[in-house]
Amino acid sequence: MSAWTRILAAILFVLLSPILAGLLAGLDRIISARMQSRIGPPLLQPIYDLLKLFQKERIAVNRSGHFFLLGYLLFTILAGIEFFIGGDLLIVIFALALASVFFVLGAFAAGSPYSHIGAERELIQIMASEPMLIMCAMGFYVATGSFQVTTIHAQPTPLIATLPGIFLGMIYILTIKLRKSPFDLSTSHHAHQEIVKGITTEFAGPYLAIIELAHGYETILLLGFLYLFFAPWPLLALAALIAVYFLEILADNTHARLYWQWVLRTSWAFTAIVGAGNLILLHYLQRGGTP
Amino acid sequence: MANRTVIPFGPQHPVLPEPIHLDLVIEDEHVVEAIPSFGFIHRGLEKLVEKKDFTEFTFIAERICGICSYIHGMGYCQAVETVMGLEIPERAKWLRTMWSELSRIHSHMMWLGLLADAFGFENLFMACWRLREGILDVIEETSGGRVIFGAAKVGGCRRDVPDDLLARIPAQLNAVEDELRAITNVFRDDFSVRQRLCGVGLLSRNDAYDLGAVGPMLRASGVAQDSRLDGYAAYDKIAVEPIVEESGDCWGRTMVRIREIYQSFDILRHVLPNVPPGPVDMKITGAPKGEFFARLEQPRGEVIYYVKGNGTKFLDRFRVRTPTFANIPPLLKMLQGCQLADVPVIVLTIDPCISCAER
Amino acid sequence: MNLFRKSPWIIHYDGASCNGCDIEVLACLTPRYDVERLGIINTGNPKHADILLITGYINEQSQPVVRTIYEQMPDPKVVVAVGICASSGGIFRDCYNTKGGVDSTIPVDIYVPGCAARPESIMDGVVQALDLLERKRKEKKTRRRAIAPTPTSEVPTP
Amino acid sequence: MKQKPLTMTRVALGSLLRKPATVPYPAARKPVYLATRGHIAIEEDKCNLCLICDRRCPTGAIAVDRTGKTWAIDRLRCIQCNHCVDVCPRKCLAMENDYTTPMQMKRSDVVPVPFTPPQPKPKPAAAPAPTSDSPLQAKEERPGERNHEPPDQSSAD
Repeated sequence: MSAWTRILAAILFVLLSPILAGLLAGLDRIISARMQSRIGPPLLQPIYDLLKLFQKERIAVNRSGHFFLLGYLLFTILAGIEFFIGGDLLIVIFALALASVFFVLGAFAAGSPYSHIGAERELIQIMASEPMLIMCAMGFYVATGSFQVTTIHAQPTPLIATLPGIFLGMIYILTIKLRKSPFDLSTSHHAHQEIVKGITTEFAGPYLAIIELAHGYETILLLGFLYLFFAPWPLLALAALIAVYFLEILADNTHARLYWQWVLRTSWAFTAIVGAGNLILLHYLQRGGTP
Repeated sequence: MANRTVIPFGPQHPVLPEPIHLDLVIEDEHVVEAIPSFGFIHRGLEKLVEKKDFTEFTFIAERICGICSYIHGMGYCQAVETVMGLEIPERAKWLRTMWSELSRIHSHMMWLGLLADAFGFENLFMACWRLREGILDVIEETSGGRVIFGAAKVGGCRRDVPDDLLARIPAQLNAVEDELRAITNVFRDDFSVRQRLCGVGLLSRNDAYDLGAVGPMLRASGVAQDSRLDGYAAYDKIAVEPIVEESGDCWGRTMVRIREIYQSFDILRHVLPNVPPGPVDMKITGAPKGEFFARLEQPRGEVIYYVKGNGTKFLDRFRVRTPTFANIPPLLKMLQGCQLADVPVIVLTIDPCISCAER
Repeated sequence: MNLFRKSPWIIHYDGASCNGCDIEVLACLTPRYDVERLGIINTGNPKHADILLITGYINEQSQPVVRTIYEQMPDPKVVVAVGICASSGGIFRDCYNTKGGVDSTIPVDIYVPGCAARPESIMDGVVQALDLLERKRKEKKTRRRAIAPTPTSEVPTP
Repeated sequence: MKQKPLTMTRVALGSLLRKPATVPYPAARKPVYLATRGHIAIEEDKCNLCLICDRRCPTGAIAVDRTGKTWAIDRLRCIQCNHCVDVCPRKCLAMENDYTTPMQMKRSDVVPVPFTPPQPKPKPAAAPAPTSDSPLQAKEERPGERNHEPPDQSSAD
């Protein structure tokens, strides 16, 4: 891929992600509603919500909290740009982790007990999901010999053939990242929660919109990660992404929220079994069957 | 995060629509202590007996609580009738039984939905409330209101239900019941639901008895107590078996309520074809003089009405002891040591009806 | 575009009501009525909400709570009193512990009659509230421009 | 009893394939039943201003003015209990099935009653002397009552 197409991809990511993520969330809400025997909102509802939030009054609990939120948005976008420009996968993952940390700091700055508990739970969710993300990068490295997204993208055969376990692990943590049941611990889009709105409790109006926006970028970026598994065959990739997203919605609608201990335990166990197992097996096979 | 944090829970809270305030002292997401404060909904309606005459007070009694509305109205009427020595017509007794069972089904189904909402299972919440609308349709068609029935009256019932309608209801109930099976199976079997309910909020048989728990709370801890066995209204002609579970946890209480829904369906199937013909109300002359305690079984447990008349149109005293009021001491006991995530689930398993408790 | 018409988020507070209207408010969210069609979400968090639905009248204890919730909501906001207790005190207005309807504490924009208010009524009330939201936003904007030529965006807090 | 995962899947997928249970309210509406209690209506031709409904209303929602010849109901006080319909001696009140629409201002629905009292015989309803809540008093307190000033709202900026 030429440098210009890569820059174009990054620009498109920055410009189109909010719309794409909005449409995706709208579709998500319609399908969820249908699973609950309801008609559900219009397709563009998340975009209306976002624009409305920007029109609301700004109520500031704490200025530093908003500074951190801007950091959350900025680093999520930077991670996305690094990814779509074909840069280093490790930098993408670290920028994403930094963004999440900014979000947590923003919630801690607010000083309300709900947002504190929400922030603590968000940290636990980061702990649960981060090993799998790093293992995903390692898997790509073992399979292709490079951390560069361009190299991984240019593979002739789809990586899903060599990295099925990593792919499964990524689906698992995608549920955490999308804040779906059973992992909607720190905050939840629809379902009600014992800690009110958790990590987003204290952010009103435009600041809530920033969170939604950053969440949209993050969603698209994570779907980009999944896309890499099917890179040579775009149509198959699209079908796989749709199937994965549908499964996420189904999981959201068929599970109760679970405890944070359970989330941490199972995601590490799952990561260790499918992720590390896949890596070890792949390593073993590449060495020609000799350990 | 080992230092103690105080989390305010309520009076405005998304998972508990009713205003109760709990200060939860938590340590590592474990609740050390729960300190309740009440009074957000206290109206003082018992005092209104001095301003409204005893027949009109029925409207207020029905509005003690909008969920168990009918049983409140009926219990008040029953207490006044006993004081006045009235024997109400047979048809009225059977209709009262029908409405109180309908309101039990609607209350329990609503509760199942709220419980699902408490543990973040939105689809289950929607499913329960969708089916509940079928019951509300029956209620509306027979009584005229969706939640406030307005059908209780001292001396009988305020409205008659035509026989062809009574004949039509069982089919509607069966349709709801068929769909409900799939939903209650989820509560019984589902992995994530069981994770959230089993072993949570344990209340031993002795604790339940000593702290004065009533209704499904008591029955889920293994005590077979059901005021319907006293045989008020037409319950003396119906065999009611108290539903008992031994586990004493949130799951046990859920199972008690689910089995009670099906039991109510069975009772209704027995009641509806057997409603005898005749008048539904009688003329009341005079005024109540004397006092009486009426005990009834609400969806939430045993409720007690105390009425004292002085021979005038205005009662001297009226008191209600509601099941939620009785269930709050066990609730505080259960909350100690639970996880923060369990608080809404445990609070909901007593089926709190704060407007009942605070009148 | 009138965005407030498209995406009103509600918060529900149960004043001292009999629960009849509360469960009808909740019934609005459920499949039979499904207000999410109109973009309505029950947020449960005053800071995210545009419309405050109050059922039941106000007593001494709940008055500060209602006031706090109202003040925590960012502008523009609309208050809908659901049911006759919230509108006028209803059947309990003679009780010793009532302070009257919701308008005794905070300004009410829409009154929804009914005991208990039917879900259709509540939806009508919310739909009426939507137009008010947009009007209030415009009023707010012009007022702000009249006070200060340079729009100040943030409320300073210590 | 065994725990099973994903027991809700069948219900969720089933609902996805079925038609939604929603009645899209402003476009379509659920049918009302014969018994549904909606709002009180009056056939003013039949009314003889006997005041019984005024006195028996549990919330004092009905105000009957004999001198001004009007029958008024405050919809924001009416609890649809049907009591006035039950007690009305001339059966001129009725419970209609549709509910009252929400309103932005408090108001009473006032209905003029074209009733001319027959001269020779005294009206039966006027016989019991009202004690504390005479119609006149009730009418006077209506406009100003409970009409609290909204508290001064200090806007956030």
